[in-house]
Amino acid sequence: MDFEYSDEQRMLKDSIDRLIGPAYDDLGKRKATQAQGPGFSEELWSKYAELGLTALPFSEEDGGFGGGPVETMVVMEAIGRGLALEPYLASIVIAGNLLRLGGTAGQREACIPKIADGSLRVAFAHVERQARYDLFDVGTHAKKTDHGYTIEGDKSVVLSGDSAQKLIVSARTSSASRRDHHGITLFLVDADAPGISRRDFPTQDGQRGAAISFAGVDVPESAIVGTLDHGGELIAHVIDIAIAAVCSEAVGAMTSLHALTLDYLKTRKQFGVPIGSFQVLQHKAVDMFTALEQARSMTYFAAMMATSDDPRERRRALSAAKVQINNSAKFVGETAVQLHGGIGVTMEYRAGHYFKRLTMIQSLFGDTDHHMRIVDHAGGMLETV
Amino acid sequence: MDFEYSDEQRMLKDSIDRLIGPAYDDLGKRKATQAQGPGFSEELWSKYAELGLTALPFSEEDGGFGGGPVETMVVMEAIGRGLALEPYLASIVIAGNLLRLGGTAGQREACIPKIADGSLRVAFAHVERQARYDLFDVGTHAKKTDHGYTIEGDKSVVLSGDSAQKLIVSARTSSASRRDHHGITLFLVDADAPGISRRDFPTQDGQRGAAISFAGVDVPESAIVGTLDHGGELIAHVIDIAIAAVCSEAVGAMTSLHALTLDYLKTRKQFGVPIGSFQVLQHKAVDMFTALEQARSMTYFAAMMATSDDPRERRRALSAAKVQINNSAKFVGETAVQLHGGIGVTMEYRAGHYFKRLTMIQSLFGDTDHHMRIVDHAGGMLETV
Amino acid sequence: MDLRFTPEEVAFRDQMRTFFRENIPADIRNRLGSGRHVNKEEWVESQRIMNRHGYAVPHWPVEYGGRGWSPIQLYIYNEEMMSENCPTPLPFNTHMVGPVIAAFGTEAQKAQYLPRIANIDDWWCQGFSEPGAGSDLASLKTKAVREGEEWVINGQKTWTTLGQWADWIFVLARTNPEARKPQEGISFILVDMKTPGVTVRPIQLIDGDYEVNEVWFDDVRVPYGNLVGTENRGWDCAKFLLGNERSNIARIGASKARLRRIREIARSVPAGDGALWDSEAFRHKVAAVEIELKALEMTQLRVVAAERDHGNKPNPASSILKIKGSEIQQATTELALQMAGPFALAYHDSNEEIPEGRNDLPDGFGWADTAAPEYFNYRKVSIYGGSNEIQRNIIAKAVLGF
Amino acid sequence: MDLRFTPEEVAFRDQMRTFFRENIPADIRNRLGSGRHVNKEEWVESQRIMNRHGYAVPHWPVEYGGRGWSPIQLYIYNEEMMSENCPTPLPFNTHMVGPVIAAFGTEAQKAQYLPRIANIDDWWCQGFSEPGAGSDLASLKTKAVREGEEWVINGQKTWTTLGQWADWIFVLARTNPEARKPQEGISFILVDMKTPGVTVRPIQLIDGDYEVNEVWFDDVRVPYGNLVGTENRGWDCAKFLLGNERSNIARIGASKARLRRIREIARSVPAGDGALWDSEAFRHKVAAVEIELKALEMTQLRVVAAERDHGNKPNPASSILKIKGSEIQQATTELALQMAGPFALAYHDSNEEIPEGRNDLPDGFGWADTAAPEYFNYRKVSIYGGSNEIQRNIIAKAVLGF
Repeated sequence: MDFEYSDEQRMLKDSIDRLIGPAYDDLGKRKATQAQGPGFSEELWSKYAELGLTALPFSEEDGGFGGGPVETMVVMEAIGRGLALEPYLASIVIAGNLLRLGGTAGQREACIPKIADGSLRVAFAHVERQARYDLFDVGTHAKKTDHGYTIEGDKSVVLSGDSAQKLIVSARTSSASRRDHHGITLFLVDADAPGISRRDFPTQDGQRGAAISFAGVDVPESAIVGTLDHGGELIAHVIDIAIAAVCSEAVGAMTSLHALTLDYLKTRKQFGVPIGSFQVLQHKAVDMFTALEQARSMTYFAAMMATSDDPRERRRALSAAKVQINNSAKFVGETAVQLHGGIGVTMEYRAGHYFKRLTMIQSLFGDTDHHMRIVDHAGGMLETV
Repeated sequence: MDFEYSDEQRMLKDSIDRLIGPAYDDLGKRKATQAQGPGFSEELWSKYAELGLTALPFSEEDGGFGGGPVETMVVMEAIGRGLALEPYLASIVIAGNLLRLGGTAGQREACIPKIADGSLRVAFAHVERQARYDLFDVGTHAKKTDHGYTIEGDKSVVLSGDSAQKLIVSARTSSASRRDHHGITLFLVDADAPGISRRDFPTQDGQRGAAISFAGVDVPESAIVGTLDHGGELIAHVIDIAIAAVCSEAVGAMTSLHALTLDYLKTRKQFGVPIGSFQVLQHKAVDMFTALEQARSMTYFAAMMATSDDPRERRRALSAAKVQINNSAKFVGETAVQLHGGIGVTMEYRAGHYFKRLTMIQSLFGDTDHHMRIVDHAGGMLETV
Repeated sequence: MDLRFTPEEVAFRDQMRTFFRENIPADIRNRLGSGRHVNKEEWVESQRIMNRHGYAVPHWPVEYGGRGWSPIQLYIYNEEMMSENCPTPLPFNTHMVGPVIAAFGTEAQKAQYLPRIANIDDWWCQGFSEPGAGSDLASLKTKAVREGEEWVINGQKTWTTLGQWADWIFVLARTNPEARKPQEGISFILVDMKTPGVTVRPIQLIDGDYEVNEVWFDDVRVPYGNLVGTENRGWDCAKFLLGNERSNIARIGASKARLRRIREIARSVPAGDGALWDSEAFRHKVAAVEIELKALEMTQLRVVAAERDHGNKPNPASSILKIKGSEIQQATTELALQMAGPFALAYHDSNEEIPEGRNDLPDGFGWADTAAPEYFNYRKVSIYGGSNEIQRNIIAKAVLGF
Repeated sequence: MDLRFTPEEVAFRDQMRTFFRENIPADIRNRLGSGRHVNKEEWVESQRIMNRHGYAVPHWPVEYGGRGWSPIQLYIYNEEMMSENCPTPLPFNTHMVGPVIAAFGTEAQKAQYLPRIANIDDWWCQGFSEPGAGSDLASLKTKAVREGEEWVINGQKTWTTLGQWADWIFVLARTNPEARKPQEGISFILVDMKTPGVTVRPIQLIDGDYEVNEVWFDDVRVPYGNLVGTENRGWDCAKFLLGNERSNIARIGASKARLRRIREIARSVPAGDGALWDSEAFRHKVAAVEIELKALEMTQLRVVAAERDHGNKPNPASSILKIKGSEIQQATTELALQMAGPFALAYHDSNEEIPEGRNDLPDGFGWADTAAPEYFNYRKVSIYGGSNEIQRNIIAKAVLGF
């Protein structure tokens, strides 16, 4: 057992910290970046690529770096700390891992070099209006045609789906029931293919998303990612990897938010003394620290389990991690705002931005009730690794 | 709307406070009282009778005082504050109201004067091993005979059932299902009737109870309390009255425990200052106060609704009250012990005794989950009075 | 002890409920009920309707438009108004500057200001808080110096709610820097926002909306007669005004309205085979908040009854209304946020007009739009008016005797 | 970074598990697992079995019987021991006085005491806390005055755990009342409980059992050579000893064992048509505690790994083990209490022998007997060894830099 980074991991961390750390220190510039182009810095994104971050999860044969969950953790923590706007989660962690695990040789050859050099971004068009957190609730369907498939359906809240050039879309190819985990297939399509329409929107945490409609979108057989009808397993695996990633992002955000709060408590004066001299506020800061460290521990567990070969064990572990992260993120976010007082609820100070991102992470890929149910059905946590 | 006691109620309160208030101030004497005879002070019980408390709920025609839930509240609060051991809840509130609401003229004539003068105590033998909190889960059955009924079954945790001279026992007289709310009948029997055996035990909070077996106990038709097969409604009504009563007892106990804790915080010194000078402990005391006042408010609501003619409204209100009381009692009890430190977990100081009683009240007549379910099934609290 | 409303009180409740339902336009109430903010015109419209019927300032002295209602009637009036999702009469007008002028002002001031305040002909805002002062009001630095028949005001206020819409501001300013105690030497002065030297900068809050402002005073000159009450005794006005804030601080009616909406919507939010409302876990969370709210409502009634019976000697239980009320308000926004689930993510500026066909919105759940902004915005309720930590300090001292 | 146990560590875990299962008598483990207390003889028997196999004091220096295990091995050993419901070797012997003598004692003291301590030939107890001192250890008043070759001790100790069974007590006593700081002038002295003038009074706790004691010293004379370490530097021994308490403070294995038992029993607790375990609300509460426990286990492993890699520079996360560990332990007892429901009410003295046929017990649920006493008793875990409030003060200062 070893909780320390390897030398390579530490070097990775240092260079990421140098890149992402200060990029969004200036909230005014961050706001300007949000308002233009794709809502993030394309310049910064190309630096991600220079550093190799966009190639991180892919195998070395495909031109990647063979990075695993720990390397993803390093990147996502930095993104969390830095309030970064780049679509690393959507394009690299989710779409990247879908392609890594399910992409055909042709798809990998066509996409990965471009993803790696930063010129191609892919989004995962999956969640639907009725699905809530059910990964297998897919009403969009793909009908077999002579040339391939025709996709029909509506996708809601596609993360970074506004500016991605390609989409991986989930559609039902068989099974009578809309919620069957069997019978789902993933397809790789150009985002500007005929029949696709997108409505963009900013997200509550300052990123971007889209609702995407597929109206008679024709794709060839070769567009299939993974195996026909077996997209469910692939989705589940990649969402587990994504959960580990947002756990890391949350830990990064909580780390910075806690530090910010400590700093505020120690410098802000009221009634003639630093407000951090009040025992009640100190204890709140301690409880934030406890919540943060518990979340950090569970994020290690998530990273460890995200590569598990046993899907049931993996699912239960990642669900448990998400529950812990949600609880910690809620407590740390709300308490930080409370301890800051008025300044904490303005957009002119970093605390509120961390709070908003931490809030949105709580519902990403399943809220606490959802994941409690999974842990419960899996028989609890006592006999886990 | 009026939250103040009437002059009569205030006089009642003053005399009860004088009687019960100081009776168990000395924990050593209290322990001695618990260890002998029926586990409470028979001398004090006869003073309850002199004050008219044992006649309180009965109608004036039956020789009682026609007291309602507010009068019961006054008595039970004093019992809660005073850590009193007398079986007022079991004998007067529960058995007394069963007789008041369901007793035949003959039963009332035979029992009420003796209950009123303190010479007769009645217990309600109802809860069974499998029933948990389900009021209508009655497996004990009463078979019709030529002379009346024969009762067969086992009752568990009969409050103050160890020394009561008479028992009111619930038994199934019809219906196929063990959990049907119809088909339950109540019978009044002598506790020493042939076929009855009792095993006494002290309870965790220093009172007494019994497990009682009924093996072929013959009773005449005239032993029926209430209406054949309709005991369920009577039980539900009286348990709602009992819930209001333990809410009041809990408020009494919390009031004293909070005062005790404040006193401790203000006088106990550590690191050279009263521990009450630490802001964290002050705020805990404030949160106790908040929990207590919320409980007090909800106890008024319980008292108001315990006489409601609408059983559904009554049930929902009393369940909601019990949820609030349980939450407050848990918080106030646990926090008081924590703030006291070591002394709080010893039997040599009053705080621990209040804590234990408050803990046991939380499971009396249904725990929080049980009552949440009732409130939920009734459609929540928004449209209540 | 009789814990039910009297028949007269029940009749009064029905009368209020009917009035609000029939007179305040449904589109205003729907907008507020859906967690959106009303704009200035709607707010003014609503208050003028109330004023026309004598319901804008019922708590004022009768000679200035008050109704002489009992505390219980005032409570019922307020709760029904919130429960029906009506914009409350602007508190800076009706609960702050109005009562202060009624109590401390000259007859001329009363005649000049009070009718316009009641009818919201002028929109008022509050100039109390300053940067760096937080809950420590007595440390204020804004100065007003008398020069002849004028005050010359310099300084900065912040957290000025809806100052961007205001015509007038009432300011606490230090008029005697030599006073022995920080609370002394402060005066309560009325300032027309159009006076040269007044600058307003709205601050964007984390819900994306603009609700508070910074206000600068740069050699702002107003007539000496804009002083209310005695010079250097402005603290008396401030204390009087802050004491008035208590009556509807728990906002029980507003929490009821939000819970009602959650109950209604959750039945049609898809989840698994059925609806979110099929989840016992979710329903129990809703019921748990409702139970706390019922207890708080009883607490509020105890306080109101004590006010009726004992006047100025308040029930100690009144001290918990702010803490518990804010916790419950926040809990209701958390439930709405959970209900919205993944669809809370999409952001719509709440100042934007909402299209008629809600299903046209990107996420497909129009009601989900306001879930996150409301949750974000409501973090303020445990901060403003003395944070809940400050409230606990006050209770520890004033009620528990520490 | 590799977060799994190595194959060697897994093998070691299996070895420990097998040892405890096969060597510690099942009746002792069952008794502890059912929430009952073991008696003195059972405790001694269990520790002597461990000692015979070299498992009583593996953390001691090798020359006195230690095993030279890594922090991870020690962690695994402890967790498996608790998870299998074995009585841990008496901490006053093996984690307190033993290590102090090994570190500060003379060679003669080591030879005289250490083997007997490891084999629990003498049962030791701790004489630190005093009435009125609480968490403020440095304010102690018990005095030891040197008279020739003897110490004469006067004073009172309290909260002395299991002092009623003890043969020896190690006492912190003030030996130089003139010292400048309260921590100075204190000495660490060993006292045979049979010495005239020692009086023990057991204190009944709210679980009904006797676990702590008051101990009076009335002109108690012991040899000067019973001093451990340097005269007036007893504070060094105390700090060293209290520093040793951290390793298994979270008691993760014990919480696991209790949760396992709840999962097992709840399936057969009748409720409604089925069993308590059918209630999602109850199951989710259990799972929620298990998730917190899993996080704490990972935290503990981080701390243990850091101890291995960085020795004395502890991971800041170690500071949360006591707070979180005690909260989780208490939560498990709350779940057991809820499970017992109405049947928790009946009281059985836990010192009484429990009849074989559990269904003969008055309430009909033998397992329910211990639910309330355990819940009551476990309130202590957030109080002893520095209350959780004190722990937060320490973290605020030492970790967060306030």
